[in-house]
Amino acid sequence: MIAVDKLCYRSKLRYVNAGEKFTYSMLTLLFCIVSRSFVLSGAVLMVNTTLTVGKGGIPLRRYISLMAVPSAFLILSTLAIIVNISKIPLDGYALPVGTFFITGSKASVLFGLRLIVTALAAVSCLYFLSLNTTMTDIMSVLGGLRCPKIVLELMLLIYRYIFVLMETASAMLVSQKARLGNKDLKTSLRSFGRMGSGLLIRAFQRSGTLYDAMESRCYDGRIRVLEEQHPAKPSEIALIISYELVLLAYTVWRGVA
Amino acid sequence: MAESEQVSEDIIIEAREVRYSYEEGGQPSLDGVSLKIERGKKVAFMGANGSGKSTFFLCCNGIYRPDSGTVLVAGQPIDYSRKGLMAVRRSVGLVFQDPDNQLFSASVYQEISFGPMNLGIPEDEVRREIERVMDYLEITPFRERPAHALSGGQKKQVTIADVLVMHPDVIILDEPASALDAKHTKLMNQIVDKLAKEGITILMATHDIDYALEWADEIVLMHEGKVLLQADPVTVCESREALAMTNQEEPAVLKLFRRLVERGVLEEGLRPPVSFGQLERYIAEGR
Amino acid sequence: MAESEQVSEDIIIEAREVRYSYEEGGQPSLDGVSLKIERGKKVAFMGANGSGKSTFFLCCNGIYRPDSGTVLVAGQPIDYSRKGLMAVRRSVGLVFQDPDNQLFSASVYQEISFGPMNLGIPEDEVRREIERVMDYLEITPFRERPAHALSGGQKKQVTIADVLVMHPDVIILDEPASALDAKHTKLMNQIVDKLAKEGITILMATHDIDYALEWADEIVLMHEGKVLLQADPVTVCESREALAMTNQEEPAVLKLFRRLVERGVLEEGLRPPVSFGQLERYIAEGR
Amino acid sequence: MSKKEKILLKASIAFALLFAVTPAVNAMHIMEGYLPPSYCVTWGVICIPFLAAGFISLKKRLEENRKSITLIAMAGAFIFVISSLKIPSVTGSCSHMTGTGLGAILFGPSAVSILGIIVLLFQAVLLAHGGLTTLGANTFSMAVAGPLLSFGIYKICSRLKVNRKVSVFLAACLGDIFTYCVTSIQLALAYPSESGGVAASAVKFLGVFAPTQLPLAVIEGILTVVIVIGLESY
Repeated sequence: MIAVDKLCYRSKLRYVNAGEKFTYSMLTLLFCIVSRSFVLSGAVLMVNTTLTVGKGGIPLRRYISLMAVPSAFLILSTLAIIVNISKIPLDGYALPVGTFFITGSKASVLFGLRLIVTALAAVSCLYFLSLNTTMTDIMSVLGGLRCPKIVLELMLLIYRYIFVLMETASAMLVSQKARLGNKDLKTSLRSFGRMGSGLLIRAFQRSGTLYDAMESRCYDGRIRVLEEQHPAKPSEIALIISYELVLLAYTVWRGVA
Repeated sequence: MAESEQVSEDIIIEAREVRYSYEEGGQPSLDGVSLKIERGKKVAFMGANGSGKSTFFLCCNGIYRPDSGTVLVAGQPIDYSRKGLMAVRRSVGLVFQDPDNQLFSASVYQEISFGPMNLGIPEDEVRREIERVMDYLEITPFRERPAHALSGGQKKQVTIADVLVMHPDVIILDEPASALDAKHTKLMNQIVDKLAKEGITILMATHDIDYALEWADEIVLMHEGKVLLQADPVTVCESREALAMTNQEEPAVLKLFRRLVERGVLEEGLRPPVSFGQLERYIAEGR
Repeated sequence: MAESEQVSEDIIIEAREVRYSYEEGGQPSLDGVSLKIERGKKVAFMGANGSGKSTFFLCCNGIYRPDSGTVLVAGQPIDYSRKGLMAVRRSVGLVFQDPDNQLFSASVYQEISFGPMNLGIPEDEVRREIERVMDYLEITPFRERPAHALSGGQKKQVTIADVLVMHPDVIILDEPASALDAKHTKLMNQIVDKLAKEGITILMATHDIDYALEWADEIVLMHEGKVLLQADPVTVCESREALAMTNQEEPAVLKLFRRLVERGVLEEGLRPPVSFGQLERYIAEGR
Repeated sequence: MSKKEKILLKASIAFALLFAVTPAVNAMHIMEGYLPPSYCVTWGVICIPFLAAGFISLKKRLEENRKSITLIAMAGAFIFVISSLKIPSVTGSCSHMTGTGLGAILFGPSAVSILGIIVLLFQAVLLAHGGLTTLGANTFSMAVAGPLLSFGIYKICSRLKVNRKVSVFLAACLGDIFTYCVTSIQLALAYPSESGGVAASAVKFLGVFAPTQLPLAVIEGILTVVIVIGLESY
């Protein structure tokens, strides 16, 4: 139902220690946005693609289509950055429109391109995490990072019930469709809205039964659960540290230069 | 040539090599389904969960569009334009297994009016139709209650009303008796019989082989996205290999009949009984 | 006096005039339920939806507190203090009808660990127990999958594991086979038999009277918040008035048996059969 | 309308066409890696008081009634689902509700801040809508600013006895537009224009997103009305 979620359970890197994967992706992400360099971002993009597609076994076509998810935002925002409307043409390009120019400087075009590469590299870090780590594992890492317990418990329940409600919602939409509920825009909007209220009512009904079910297993206001453990491997840790050190060195060197 | 055309006029639903996967390149949910359903028949669809019954049903009224192959309704390939779909969905009504996934309105009345209102039928007529269908399906006693406060069986009645009010040629029921109590199972069976008598073609998914044997004109046995067997109930229920493949038990009545024949209590060559009443006569008379 | 005390030691669950309404002053859901369940028995609860089965189950482990009357577990009235409830809930495990209302975690492992962790059992031991129960209930092949990717039958297996891992004395199953296909119904029945063999008392709500007749040691027939009849399956199934009142059909095997006796094919005075196998022997031998 | 604005309008129509061919539209979540580190941190810090307030009210609610944990979780799952489903749209492109107004009206702005950050985290990880480094900025626009405005409008309207449908519509629609304005300003602050600075940049961002966001805001308003009114009939 949710492509990323489905794929991550099949990833060959799924059982690599979640803490390792989390640290790796977060540090790499950090260096990407701090350094904003073509070289570093390009390298990160390549390494992450290799890891996720090559090692993790996520099909390349799926990976590319997932990478395209934020493309609308990326294109529009970057255009907004590199396109100016001014009376004076800038040094990058300039299209005269009446007495004005649609124009941009070389520096800003370069800046925009760098931003695109940086953002894509950053997205690849996010995907490395989410395509190879299950949400349950990510939550247990957050638990280790002292995320408040109530928030974690809510996350645990929300994650589970996203799928239950999603199934109900799509079934309701199908059943509306089967009764011509998508005849025109007006009908579609009304159908969608009514599905929304029906769904919420159903969700609230479920919440009561769920609580009873938890109580009947001795729930006392605190969700305590165990995870399966996948211990970190020293060799992997060493590899991650050296990789991140290289990124750090490059970032510092560029900052100084 | 002329003959085949004549026959096809009586075929209300036909599938030709229908293939469908939920994910591109994923495991096919329907893996080349071909079958023909004659108008006015009562057809039971059997097979394990995940064998493709529900997916096939959703192809029958154009909710899913096959990756390849064709579905024909009343001899015409489904036209997937907006207008074409409207026509198909009007003619093929779908009742879902879990009423909670079908009912979304606050009131029973509102719920039933949804379909006909979308058909653009004048309000007066819709009102009349709703009254008629509520009466017909014995919904009137609880019509004032909010939909979420109904019992499972009552919800089921409403889901059928939802569809029936649109005057479909075909009604597809996905496990209508699952999770119902004895009273509502009986009522549901009565309703289904009533519909069948009016000449509506009924496709029903069920796990209850005893019921299918007695009720159906034909059983379609599905297995891993394919039609394993389509035949009259007795033939299907006697194909023990096919049943074993789909993890289906032999119907109790046939099993007892077979054992009695094996033991020599009943003669060989008798027509297999579809109900215990029939078996009882055999035993009483064959004594 | 001494005798009644001795007997009561074998009574694992007892209800005395239990009354419960969901709304204060509203229609009572339980209207004076009194019954005794002996330790180690397999008890089927039957009756229409809304007859009070599920409400009664929720009273058995203290989720609902009766408005009046008493529920006793292992001879002790339920103590509704925090500590008392923990003890009762440990001893009486509840498996809900819809697994989506019971499974709160996406991970099967987390889900099963919930109960024992609440009991304060040391982590190592919990882990060992989880492995044991996963193996016992054949969950291991799909243990790595998230709850939302499990089939209905698999979810059901996990809900039973949830409860079994706490080593309950009683397991209450609310319609365990509803909406399952043939394969999973069979598996569920096997699991239930396995549990019963270990001496766990099993209370099961079911609408399948044929199954109840064959499986149960005792049937409790509920009607409008009361116990209409509690007796061995044959007695209940032969009480045609009680069955009619609760809209229950007579089991197919008993109906055929009765008809054959009436027609004189079988002698009178035979012990009513609970399975077709038994009936078959009667017919073959009585020939 | 000045000439500059006219050109801007034309340009944005051109962008919109380009936009119509892109597969998924989740334009109002700032994507992963798009903000400089200092802005990521700043927006995160700005959210803290709101999140803390939400956290405290949540905790209080749970202490009063433990049973509300599953209820609140269902509300969170509901917001996620309703905002991740494709909604019917005019252009045929696929777009989503933000759910900010709906959440604020149904559950109040304080609960929505915590639920909002959880939902945004799930959206980032599971759908790549938004990102982890931009979580702070997105939380501010979608889980704090938008819901607060929606809730304010809703309260003011009900005090002024405005028709319910109208007040729900205004709350959701304006909440959505406000979210989009805040996001544009967040982007403009990080990327001021070479000619004209932050203000000019904000106009540009508002311009490029307007063709999709304005119709979407209207649709969001309509859907929220249908849902809220629908709930009242239960």
